[in-house]
Formats: sequence, structure tokens, C-alpha cells
Amino acid sequence: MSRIGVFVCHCGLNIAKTVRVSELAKFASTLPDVVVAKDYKFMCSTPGQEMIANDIKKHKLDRVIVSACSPLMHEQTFRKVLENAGLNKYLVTIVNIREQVSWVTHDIEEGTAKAKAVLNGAVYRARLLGPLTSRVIDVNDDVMVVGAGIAGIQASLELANTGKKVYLIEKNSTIGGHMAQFDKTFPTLDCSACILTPKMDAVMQHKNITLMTYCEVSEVKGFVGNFDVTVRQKARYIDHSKCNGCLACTEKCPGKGVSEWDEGLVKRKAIHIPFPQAVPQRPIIDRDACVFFKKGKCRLCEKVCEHKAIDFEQQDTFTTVKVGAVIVATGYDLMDTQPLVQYGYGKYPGVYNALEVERLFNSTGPTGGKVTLRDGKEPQAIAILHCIGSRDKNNYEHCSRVCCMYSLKFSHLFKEKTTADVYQFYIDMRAAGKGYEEFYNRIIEEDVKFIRGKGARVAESADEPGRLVVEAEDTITGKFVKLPVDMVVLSPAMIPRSGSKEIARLFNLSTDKNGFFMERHPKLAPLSTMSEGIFIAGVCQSPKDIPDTVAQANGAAAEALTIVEKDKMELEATTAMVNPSSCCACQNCVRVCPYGAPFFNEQKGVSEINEALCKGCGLCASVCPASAIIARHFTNDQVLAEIEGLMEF
Amino acid sequence: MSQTVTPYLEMSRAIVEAGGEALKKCYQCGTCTGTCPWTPITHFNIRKLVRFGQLGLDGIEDYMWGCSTCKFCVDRCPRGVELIDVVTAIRNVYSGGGMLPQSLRAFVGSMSARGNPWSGEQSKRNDWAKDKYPLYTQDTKYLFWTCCTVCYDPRNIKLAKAAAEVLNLAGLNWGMPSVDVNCCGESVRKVGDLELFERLKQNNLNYFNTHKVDKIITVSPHCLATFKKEYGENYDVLHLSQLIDKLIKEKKLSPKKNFGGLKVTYHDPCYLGRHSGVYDAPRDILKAIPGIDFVEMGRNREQSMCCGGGGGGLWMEKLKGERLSDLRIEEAMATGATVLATSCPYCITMFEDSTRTLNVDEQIKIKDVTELFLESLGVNMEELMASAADLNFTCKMD
Amino acid sequence: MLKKTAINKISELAVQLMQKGTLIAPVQEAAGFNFREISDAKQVNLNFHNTILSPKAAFFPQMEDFVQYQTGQSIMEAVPVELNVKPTFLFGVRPCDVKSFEIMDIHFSGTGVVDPYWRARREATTIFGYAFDLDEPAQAEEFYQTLGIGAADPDGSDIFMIRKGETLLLKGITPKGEKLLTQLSRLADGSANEEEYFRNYISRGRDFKTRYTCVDDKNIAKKLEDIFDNGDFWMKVSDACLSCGVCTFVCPNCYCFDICDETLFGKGTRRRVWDACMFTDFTLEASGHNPRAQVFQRLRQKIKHKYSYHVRKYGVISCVGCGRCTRHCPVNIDIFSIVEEAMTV
Amino acid sequence: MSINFKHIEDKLKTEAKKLLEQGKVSIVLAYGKGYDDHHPMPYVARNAADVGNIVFNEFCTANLARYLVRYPRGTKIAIAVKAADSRAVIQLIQEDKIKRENLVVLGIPVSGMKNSKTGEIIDSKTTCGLYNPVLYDILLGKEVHGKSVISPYDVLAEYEKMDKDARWDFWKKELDKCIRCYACRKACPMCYCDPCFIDQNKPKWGEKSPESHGNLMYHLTRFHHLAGRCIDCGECSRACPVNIPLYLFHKKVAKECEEMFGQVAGMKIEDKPTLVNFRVEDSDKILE
Amino acid sequence: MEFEPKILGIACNWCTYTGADLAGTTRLSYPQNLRVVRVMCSSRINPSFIFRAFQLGADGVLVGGCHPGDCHYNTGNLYARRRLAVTKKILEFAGIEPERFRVEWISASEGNKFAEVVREFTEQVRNLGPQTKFKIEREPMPEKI
Repeated sequence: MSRIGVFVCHCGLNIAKTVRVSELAKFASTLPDVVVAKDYKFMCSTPGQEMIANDIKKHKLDRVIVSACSPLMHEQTFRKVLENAGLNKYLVTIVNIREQVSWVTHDIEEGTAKAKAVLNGAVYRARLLGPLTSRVIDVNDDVMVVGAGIAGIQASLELANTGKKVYLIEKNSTIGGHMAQFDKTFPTLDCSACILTPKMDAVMQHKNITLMTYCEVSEVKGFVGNFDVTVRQKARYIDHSKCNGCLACTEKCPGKGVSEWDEGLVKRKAIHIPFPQAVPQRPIIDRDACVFFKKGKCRLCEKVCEHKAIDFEQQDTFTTVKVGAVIVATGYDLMDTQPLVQYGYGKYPGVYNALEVERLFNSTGPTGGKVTLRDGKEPQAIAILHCIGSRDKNNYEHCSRVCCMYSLKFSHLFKEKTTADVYQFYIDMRAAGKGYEEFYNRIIEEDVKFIRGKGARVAESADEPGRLVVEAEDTITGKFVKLPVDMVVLSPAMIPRSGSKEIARLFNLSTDKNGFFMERHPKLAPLSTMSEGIFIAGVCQSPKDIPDTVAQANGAAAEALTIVEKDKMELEATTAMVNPSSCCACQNCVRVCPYGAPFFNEQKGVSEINEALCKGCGLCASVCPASAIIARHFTNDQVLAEIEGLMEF
Repeated sequence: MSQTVTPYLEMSRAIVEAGGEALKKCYQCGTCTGTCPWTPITHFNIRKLVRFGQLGLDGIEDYMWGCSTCKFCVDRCPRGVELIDVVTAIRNVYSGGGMLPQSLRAFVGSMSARGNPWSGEQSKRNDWAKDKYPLYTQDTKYLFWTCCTVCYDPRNIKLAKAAAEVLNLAGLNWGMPSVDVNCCGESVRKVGDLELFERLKQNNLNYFNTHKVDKIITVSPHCLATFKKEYGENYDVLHLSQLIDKLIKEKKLSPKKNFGGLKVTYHDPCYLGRHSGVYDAPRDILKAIPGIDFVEMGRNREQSMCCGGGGGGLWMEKLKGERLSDLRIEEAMATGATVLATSCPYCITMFEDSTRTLNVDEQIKIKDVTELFLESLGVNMEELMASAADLNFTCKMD
Repeated sequence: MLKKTAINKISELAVQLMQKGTLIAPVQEAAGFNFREISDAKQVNLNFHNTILSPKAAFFPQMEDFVQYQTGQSIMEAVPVELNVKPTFLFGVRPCDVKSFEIMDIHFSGTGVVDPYWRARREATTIFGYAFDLDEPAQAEEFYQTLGIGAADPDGSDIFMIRKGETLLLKGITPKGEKLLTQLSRLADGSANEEEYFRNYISRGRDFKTRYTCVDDKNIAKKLEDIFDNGDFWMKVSDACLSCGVCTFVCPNCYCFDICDETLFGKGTRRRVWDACMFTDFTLEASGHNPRAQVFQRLRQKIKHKYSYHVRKYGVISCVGCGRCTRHCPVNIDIFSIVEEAMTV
Repeated sequence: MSINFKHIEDKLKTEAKKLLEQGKVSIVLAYGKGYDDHHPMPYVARNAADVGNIVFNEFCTANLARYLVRYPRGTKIAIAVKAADSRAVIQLIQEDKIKRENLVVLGIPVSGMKNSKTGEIIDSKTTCGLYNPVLYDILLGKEVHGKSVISPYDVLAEYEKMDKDARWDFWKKELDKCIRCYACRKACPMCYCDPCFIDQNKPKWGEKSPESHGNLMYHLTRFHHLAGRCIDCGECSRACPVNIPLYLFHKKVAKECEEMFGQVAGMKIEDKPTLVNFRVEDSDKILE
Repeated sequence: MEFEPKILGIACNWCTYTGADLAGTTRLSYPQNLRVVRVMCSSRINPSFIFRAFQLGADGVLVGGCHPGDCHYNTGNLYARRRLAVTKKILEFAGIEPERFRVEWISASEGNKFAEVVREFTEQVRNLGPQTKFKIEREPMPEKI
């Protein structure tokens, strides 16, 4: 028969206020198999823990029941107490009499009665608890970082500097992400390239980082510590080992393609590098723009290339990489504002979105840094419209956090580079970061006009053809403003990178309703996810500015390090196993398991479970008709016993 | 008067009780006023109306009556505030205290006394039909709901006749309601007199139930939107243009007469477009009529500008220069069209007035899509419409 | 002496018996007839051929509570369940079933440990035997003649009944039966020729024809031993067998049982329930080994237990040929054919 | 048109003989003579000589599909199947208990089979009511057509109309009769777990003794285990010595599964058994 | 004394149990008739648990799981939805009022929904009265003579 110790916690007054704890302890001592029952003010405190440890030794307890707060809170704490006292840590059961009893009732009678019933259930269950040993698996100490924006770069460098091997996967042909597109960064107006290109170069040179650009993740197998990630290397039609980046081929190429890097403002050659400081500085051929792929003749670049690096027959190749942890930093896109017909993006040439304006400012951009309209003229009046699609129930309810600040940056750059009058239509100026308010004041002093009213409509000016008119209400004066301008800049909502749904499916991440990846806990675990060993950093988790992104990248690198640092890892022991004598080979378990843990052993004619893949959800145990599968720690008899105990009083 | 105010929240709570619950969600971003067609031309400011409502400040009266419930602001509001409900609630709370503007008193008086806004004799409601058209009985399939405007307003009687003819030509089993029905109550409700609206609605519902009505056709988008939103789920309501569009596509009726390049533009009535989501049916009808050179206005479909007739606007006096219908007529003429087609009796009335006040009624004609369609079916419109002249149903001022 | 009563008046007899103690008699049910404790005298119904379940349940019920206990308390605290047995009257038992009690007595109250439950009930019961109707041919499944049981064999019964047209003749066989008959009122005395009819009905019953094979228990037992490892014979006969528990549960002579504890909320009873040698886990050992995991092994064991081991040990075949196992087998396996075939292998 | 049983029997014998002689199969599952011609028995012909004992008449109601799982994986088996039995074969293939390529299916289109205990005609009241086998390699007779197809779920209407308490009393009375002989479990082609959950002690799902609570637990859980798998062959009800109408509950569960998941047991080989499958668009209404 | 139903709650660890805790931390109050068993996923619930719970005297059983699509084991609750639907139909056909067995998808952030569902379900079961059909009657222990 088991020797059970019951320890009731007052949790100060939290429990004691609506549950008579001493009466509960006395009741516990009357239950069969309970040899010691005590109550104490703070069970989770050190004296509380010592009390349990001593009682375990003194009364030679083989089961412990702690009735206190939620198991999600202190189950780990009390498991360590048992472990230090020499008892298997799975022999403790936590009874939740705080969140689900004392805090949800005002009637002490009701609370005490319920606490007794729930405690009785735990006693029934405790009798059937068995010692479990956590499994130890070896951990591969490489890490994979998906997405090479500033977040991915930062995380890779931090990890590589600790000596870990990092696979950095980037979808585009160059790393750098959106930050590389900017000219300046707020609030310090540092040149974006000056602070980013050294890091990009460091990534290129670093011996521990394997850079895999123009690649996508196609398949993910395995589990924490032992991920097998298959990466598809999209065909570049250029052999980067031979090419030395002389870029002679890019001059001759007749092919014309829309430059994604310059947000479509200008065309670029079929064989191209996105921008001069691209890393790696090797061109790729855009299949849709290449004359050879379209019409079958040309191959000019092949003739020009001295190193015979062009290879039109190149195919997508797949490589599988073993890593211990994965950091997902896939970044963001701006919302397509074309559907918001009232702003006329795509209809009126004078309407730009934020990233296009970034390219206008950038010296490597289409206009070499000069701010000119699409017809080449310099704008006399510019209006920047905030919250286009953000903070809007009909599109995206979240605030994209950075648009106020980059709009201020735009105003400064417009004032610096042109003689135009600059207006900003805002609802609230959100300048909450370090140095942000000071930057906002500086911009006000630069005579930028702020109109407190969300831009309602952009229309062609009736009396000045070619100009635009921004209609809004200046809510401060209550007047309807019709502002004639030459250029309208929209600050669209930041949404997750296209393809992030696919990444979510591959890495088993859940997403919120706007598609941002869900962190395990918004406050306590913002960088880890529900899938063990998968971490997230940067805007893919939610909109944020560069300083926060870099901070998150370092955080994610640290969390990944905790896994890959040790070469062994202890896995949760509550997995499932098959009792071969009862298995009737119906293979239900094999069919239902989302992780493919159970497999059918043809020779023995029974199913078996690969405990490394098993996550302990217990689905197979309930699907098994002969109940041959034992879901450790939640076995059929334990659950049935607990139900019987709960229903007794 | 002093510039200090103290919030009087009881008033705000009264507004919330009267259905303006969304008042609380507004964060005063100004999108609604930026979008509202009235802001540029009148001192009506929907955002201020909501602000006064939020804090229950007095002085709200000047802002209460400018809204024509065109739903432009509701579609754009980033907080999803149902501004029309807020306006209706505010009007209900304040009009209760007898604050109704002078021009609306007659309209509401006629509504409660005769069940129609036009001071028309209740018994003469079907006189427009001259007993040529069938009455609805229990086993008739479609109820052709005659909006008060098409019963009593001479111009819109033509629309009623045209609609009746089209239904006959389509060979549908239809009938019009007897005289003991009354207005669907849309304008009364938007003016804030919710109690009167309930009475009118109940009367109509009794008629519907006793006659086992389930399929309703109407020419007035106001009736369409009200039946769908306020009269409960169990009625299948269609606007006449939707029915005609279906008939054309099923080849049951096909327009024959060629209009020889007549330039026509189309105005989306707010209650047909934004309120009920019907944009394409009237356009497809116009495109199906041979010889019509169809041209779109700048502000069309979801962006269409209101004619000013909704929310009691039809009966309100508006100063010159503060009439949306005038601006809309100018916009229509800017397209070079000689015919402005629409599909709502309210819009037709407003536009007819505007063409007269701007005396451009020679350059641009106002037609309902149904009238154009009927003409294209080869019906001689003049003799059909001639008999409308001798009707007199305006009752003596009793 | 001989008593008689009208067939349609047996409910009066039943009422009297019910006042004296518990009456168990055949009752019509959806699936056929079964022995049930009678609560309303009209339920008693004698126009049946034989019941589905054998009458052994009267002495050896399918569920018998032994002792009630409380978990956590010492075993000494357990409370044995009182066996209060009232005088019982087992009414309308066919001769083959009566003979089966005799064979079952060997196990329950014969040699060695005596089963107090069986003995108490057996002593408290008076058995009303009831002869088969000799005018009807025997059913296809029955073969009691092979085992030397007459269609109207009175021995074993306390009172033996024979139906003569519309009247029911009752004759006390044992002193207990005699005494009871005298106490029963409203029973008319049998006339002399009914006495005569009664006697030669019994002798006619002895040579009443049922399926017959010359089975003398010694050489059938020997033969079955020889063919123990004739695999394909046993495989062939057991091909169709589902190894369910029907044949053992309906058989008057199967006495295997299992002990189980039914606990609920810490309180429970230790209970005896029928078990079936045909169940897979009948011989499952704690180690997990199961000597008879295959169906043919279990079927072989069932046949040999009745026709070979039982004869070796107790000198009598543990079967009375009532044919119930054959009649109710879902796949129509017939024990008699298997034995016949075994002789020819 | 009446079914010529003799003709089917001869065709069955010739086919079985051919298959055994060519060595295409190692055993043929068919029906053999019982202790009288009203009680045929399932029979396994292992060589050409055994074929002589094969018989087929209107009492051959046993579903031979349940013997398929008894032979080691990979043995070549020929099996004679009626309509419902063929669905059992399909369901077993769906659950990978047997491979389609190891089977030669001899289809018997037949109607008017009789229950050997009661002698009544077996129809869609107690079975799925199909006449022609859904899966077969060789058809042993002309397909049966022209018969009125009554839905197998019509018999439920009366019980569904009952109110809850009346239905509870009905089922309590029926399930109390159960003597736990497990003939229903053993007769069912889909119940191939041995030991079954009710035989277990850790945990003890239901009491072992045949009183009402143990019976209820056993039968309700079995009904659930057969949800979406029961092919409505009626064997369990025919095998039950105390005639519990188990087919009623199985039909009800099958009807609910068909309505909720749009899938009928044992009709298509490529289907996945209902409860080990899911559709994301299963509506939550099924839980109201 | 008014009938106090005994209700068994089976809650999935990641969503409903966390939601229940959240209802606690936000100090909502709901009737205390619910006794919760924590399982790792709603798909761990074996239909026999539900039948056994009613036999042990539960007047109502409430199962809580993650919303379809948010399951921590991504398809667990989709299987559970089917299995629990069949369980409900079996209970209904056997004669148990379907209102005694309820399945709710409650996510980790829906503390108030949890409290609301418990209040509503407790009321519903209270109106149905004690569940005597499946319940095993416990004969009192005979005194030791």
C-alpha cells in the first residue's frame, strides 16, 4: 500500500480566505493510505519545501500531494523538492485549490467542500502514480536561423561567436532584409548601410556561419535537439563557386525585370544583384525576365563570363541539415494598399508607400537619393498619411508601432532634400522609444505641419491637373481640410512576410488572427513557441523597431544556446508506450499520431512507439480499442481513479 | 457663452440605451468627417456629434440634423462604430424633448396620422394604379411593395407604373398591397422617432402575416434595407433591379429598342449600394440596353456620393450651396451624360429638384433604370404616363 | 402415492409452493424459456421443450457475493455475506437436467472441500422432475439416451411429474417429495390406472429414441487421450469455433468459476462469477504465458475434460446430452458429432 | 425470382476446387454440413478433397470475414461472401488487417436468407439490407435486382420517437439480460481485439460480473468501438443466446456517423475508418 | 436543501485548464459543483471515461478543449470532436439527457468564457435534477456482527 503525504498551502490568505486549510488537512489524514497531512502558510517557500523533504525522509513517503496553486505554476518546483529528497519527481500530484477553488468562490463552506472533493481525487490518483525516468537524448549543437534580416543576422553572429555552427537561410538572393533598403534609421539618423553592411560582411566571413541565400525551407522532421530540416536551394542558373562577382554579365543583359528591391519603382536586368552592397555579391538570373528562358536564344551573359559560371540547366537542389534548434526571423511585408481605393495607390502616380519612399532616399536607389516624382519633377508639397490599414477593424487592428517614427524620419529627409512643405496626417503621435520624443520635437521645429486627423481620401485636384488633393478633417479645428499636394506617402500596416503561413505549418507554430507567430507566453516567454526548440525573433512575432528586433535576436540566440550548449537533453518522460500482449494490430495509433511516433513492427505484428518523437498528448491511448497503450503519468487507471475520487464526496 | 463645459454622462448613457452603444468605441480619429460628403459644404460634423454624445455636452442640437445616413462613414470607421445607430439614438433621445426641426414636424405628423410622409389620403394609396394592377392575395407569389413615395409623388408614380408594367411583361404572379399598409418607417426611424417606427412596422407585419407574404419586390432601396434589417429574417426581399437583371440573364425579358448612343451615367443610391450591397444589377441592366453609351462618374459604387435625401433629408430645407444633389448633378454633367439613371425614388425626387433649381433640366434628364428598361422593351411611355396628371389625393388640411 | 391436478391449474399449485418458500420454474421470455424465481404464479408455464440456460443457476448462481470489504482496512474487518437460503422448489426440471445435478454434486459436495453454498441450496430444494413428452420426437440436438438417461427417468427428482393429456400426474419419489406432496392441498389422488400409466410411461421413456452412438465412457476416454496430438483433427473441428462462452454458460455440467473483486469508492465485494474454458484469458498466467492460447487447444480441452479426464477421475462422463450447447452455439458446432468423429479418427 | 441455392453451391464448389488445385489460395472459407441441414457450419477447405463437404443453403448466415484475421498475415485465402460480409472484408482491408492481393473474394448475391434459430427471413430490419456484394472477384450468381430497397435505419424510427426515460428502461431491461458470454464480440468480424478492453484489470473498465453496470459499460464502449466500422451484418444479434437487439444500437450509431461524417462503413477500400479520420470542416454542430 | 449537482470537468492542459486558471486570477466567480481532471489534450479523453463518470454518479460532464486549429498537438481536438460527438449520440440513444454532456472549445485567454460556461452548465444540470440512470447505487456496508 502506498504511504501518501498531503501538504496543504495557505498561500498567505489567498487560499486560507475561502478554504479552511486546517480542516482540509485533518480531512486528508482520515483518507486511506495518507500517513501525514500538514498545512503551512507558504508551501512553495524554502521552509515549506524543507518541511516536505523532511517528512519524506521521516515518514518514508512514496507519494506526495501538494494542494496549493495551479500545477502550471509550481509543479516543477515541487518536483525538484522530491528529486532532492531522493524520491522520483513524478510521484507528486498538485491539487489546484487556489485558481480553481479559493479564488473563484466567496463562500467558505463551498470552497472547503470542493477542496476536499478535489483532494480526494488526487489521493485516488496518487496511489497509482508510478516513478518515471526522463529520457536523455543527444543534441545536435548546430543552429538554423530562418530569415537573414537584421534579426537573423544578429542572432547568427551571436551564436557563431560562441563557436556554434549556424545555418542562415534567406529567401532572397541577398541578406539584409528590409533594413538594407533604408537610407537612414530613426531616431539617430544613422546611415542604415553604415551600421548594417559591416554585420552582413561579418556574416559572410564568419567561419561558423553557412550562408544559404536564395533558399527556402521545404520540410522539417524530428524534434528538439534533432531537427532534420530540408532546404531547397532555388536554381540561380549561376554557379556561385566559379563566379568572382566581376558583374561583367550584368552590363550586357538585354532582359528586363521589375526590381523587387526597389519596390518596383524601376526595372533591372534579368541577371542582376539587387543592390551594390548585396551579400553575397553574386548575381542570379531571374527566369521570368531572361530572354533565353522566354524565347530560347540570347545567352549573352554566358559568352561574356570568363569563368564559365553561367549554367542554364541548373535545377533546384535539396539539402537536409541536422540542427538542434531553429530561430525563425522571417520579418514582415507592408500591406498592399491597392484595395483601399480611397487612397488611390496604384491609380495616381503621386501616391507612394513607405518602402518606395525609402528607396527614393537611398543613394543606391532608383533616383540615386534625389527625391523626384515619377515624372522627374521635384514635389512642392508632400503629405504623409499615418495608420493606412493599421488600427482599423476592417483591415488590421494592431498598431504597426514604427510608422509614426519613420514618417518623422521621412519628413526630416524631405525637408533636407527638397524645398517642399511637408504635412503629416496622424491620429496619435506614438514616439515612445528612447530618444524618440526628442526626435519628434526636432522635426516639429523643422517646420513640418502636423494635422491631427486621419487621411480620409486622396483625389485628383480638380483645378490643378496633375496634383493631388488630400481630404481629411483637422479634428483640432474641426475644419474639413482639402490639401493640394504633389506627393502622398502612405504608411501601410506591417503584416507578416508572405509565406509565413507556410513557415508556421512547417515548424508547427500557431499564428494570431493577423498571421504573426504566437509566442509561448506574451510576457514570460515572448521568444519561445509552443514547439520545443523553435524560437522566434523580430517583426515575425509582432511589429517592432530595429532596437527591439536586435534585442529579441540576442534573446532568441541565448535561448537557442541553452538547448544546443549541452550535448545531452532531458526530455519530458510522460510519453506513451504499447503493451505488446494487448495490442491487436489495428494500427489506429499509427494512423492518428500527428508526430508519426507509433509505427507498426511487421515481424512482431504489434505497434511500437518511438518515444523520441512522442509528445505525450495521449491521443493514441484513447484511440486504442484494446487500451494497450499506456500514456505515462496519465494512464487509463490513473484518470479513472481520479474521476472516481472526485465523485466520491 | 462660456467655453467651460462639464460632462453630463446621464445624457450619454441615455444615448447608449437608445441604441448608440458604439459611441464608446470612437477614438476621434476624424476618418468619418474626412469621408462625410456634408463636411465640406455644411457645418455638420459627425465626429463632433459623437464627441458631444460621448461627454453628453449640450449644444449638440446644431449637429443633430445634418446626417443623411449614407453609411459612407460607417464603412470607413476604423473602430467599426455604427454611426447611423448613434445618430438615430441621439435624435431619439433629443427629439423626445420636442426638439424636432420645423421642416420635419409636418412629415412626422403626416406619418403618424396617415401612415405616409406625403400627407396623402390613406385610402387613396393605390389610386396611382387605377385598379389596372392586381392586389396581393394569400396565393400570389410576389408582393410588389409600393413605397409611399411612388404612391403619392407625381414624378414617382411613373416609376410605380413602369415597375408594374415590367412585372406584367415578365408574366410574374404578383400583387400590390392593399391600402391598409403604411410606410416602411425608414425615415421615421432615422429621424429618431423609434416608437412611431415600431407602430408602423407592426401594422405592416400584421399585413404580411395575415397574407402569408414571403417574397417581396420593392423599387425603393429604403424599404429594401428596412425590411431586411428591421423586419426579421423570414422575408425574401429583392430590389426590382435585381429581379430585372435576373430576368435578362435568364433570357425571359430582353431589351429591344436601340437608344442610338444615348450617354447615360448611373448614381448608386446609398441604401441600394452601401446599405444593401447591390451595385452590379442596375449597371448590367443599363449595359444590356442596346445603344446606351454608359459612363461611370468618378465617385461611384462604394465611393458614390449621397443625394442628401436619406435620414429625413428629403423633407429638410437646405440652403442653396448646401445641397449634395446639386453637387451630384454637376458631377454627372461633368461626364457629359444627358441622362442620370438611378434606382431610388428619393434620389429621383432630390435630383429632379436640383435640375430645376440649377435650371439644367434641359441638359440632363433623371430616369429610373426601370423606366429606361421599360422604354427599351418598346412600350410607349408618354401615353402610359399621361393618365398620371389628373390624380389629386392631397387631402384637405384637416 | 400418486397425485394429480389439471394442467391449467398448476398456478394454484405454484401459489401454495410460493407460500412455502421460493419457487423457481420455467418462464416464457423473448428468446425462449428460462428458469426464473416466480413472483406471479401465472408466469409458470410448462409447455416448453427445454430452457435455454440450464437450471444449475438455482444452486450455482452466475454471481455469488462471498464477502464485503473496505480498502485500507485489514482483511479481518471484512464481513462475509450471509447466505440465507429459504426452502426452494425447482419445478419442471427435465430428467437429463436432474441427472446433471448428480454429476455436479461430485464436485460441489462430493469429495474433499464442500461448497457450502451449493450444499445449502441443494438440501433446501425439492426438485419437481418433469418427463419429456414421448409422443413428440426428440429434438435433433438431444442425445441423452447415449448417456443412459431415459426420457422419463424419475431418479434424482423428489417428485416426478408426467403429463397425461390435460392432467399432470405427480408422484413422490423420495421421502422429502412424499412429505411435501401430502402437505399440498387441492391435489386429487391419482386413480389406479393413472398409477399404471405412470409406471409404464417411465419404462417407455427408457427406450425413447434420441441420437445414439454406442459410447462406453471407458474407451471414449482412452480414444480421446490417444488423439491428443492429432493436430489437424482438432484444427478441423475447431475451425468454425468462435471460442465464446455460450456452450459453457448454457451447459448444466460446466462448473468453472472465477473470483473477482468489484470495488467502488473504497468499498467492495469479493464475488464468484461463472468463467468459460473457451475464453482466451481463462488460462492466462501472471507471467503472461498462456498454455491454451489457440482456439483448437481450448476446444480440445473442453471435449476431453467432459469425455476423458472426468471419466478418468470420477468415472462418469460430465455431460447429460441435453443438447443445449449445440442448440445455442452461434456457429452450430455439435459436441456429439465431434465425439462421434473422434471415435472414427 | 427465387434464388437457386443449389446452383450457387455448385458454382462455389467448382470455383473452390479450381482455386485450390491451381494453388492460388491455401484455404477456402465457405460453409459445410452441420449436424442437420438447417444448421450449416463455417467450413475451411484446405485441399481439393475437402471441397466435397461445402454446402450452401438459405441458413448459411454466418459472416466468414471474422476468420480472416485468424490466419497468419500473408496467407492466400479465398472467402465466400454475401453482401454484408463483403463490406466486412472491405473494412478489414481499410484497417490493414488483411491485404487485398492475398484475397480471392467469391461474391454471393442472395436474398431470403433465414435465421436458423427462428426461421424468419433476414431483411433490412436486422441487417444492412443489401443483396449484392460490394466487393468480389468472382460472382457466383446473377445480381439480385428489382427488390424494394428499404433503408436499414427505418427500424430505428420507433425507438427514436420514444422519450429518453422509456428508451432507458428498454435498454436497461435488454442489457440486464446479458450473461456476458461475449458471443456478440466473438461473432463480430470487426471485433478482433483479443484480449478485449473488458477483460483487463488495470484499469477495470467495467465490473466483470453480469450485473447491469458492468453490462452497460461493456456494451456502450463496444458500440463506440464499432462507430463507423459496423457493417450491419446482424451477426451479433443472431449469436446472442438471450436475443438482445444489439443491431438497433449499432444501426443508430452507424446512422449518426453517416449523418455527421458522411461516411458509411466498409463501402470503399480507399476510405479511412471514420474515427481515425477527421475533416477540418466538421461542423461544431455535431457537439450540440 | 436545493439539489447540488456533481459535475465532472475534463480540461485540456494547454487551453481550457489555463483558461480556468485565468478565470481564477481575474477573480471571476462560478459555482463550485465542477471538479476538474487535467489531461494533456482533449483527444486523451476515452469515451469510456465519460460512461464511467456517469456510472460513478456524475450529474453532468463538461469537456473543455482548444479551438479547432489551435490544438497544441495540432490535430488532437479534431479527432476528439468526432469521438465525443459519437459518445454524445450513444448517451442520448441510451437515454441520458444530451444536456448532461457538453463539449466546449475554450482557449487559454478565454477566462470569462470558462466561467460563463460553468455557470450556465451548472444551472442546466441543476434543472435536470440528479442523474440516477447510470449511477451505481452503493449499498451501505453491513455492520460487522
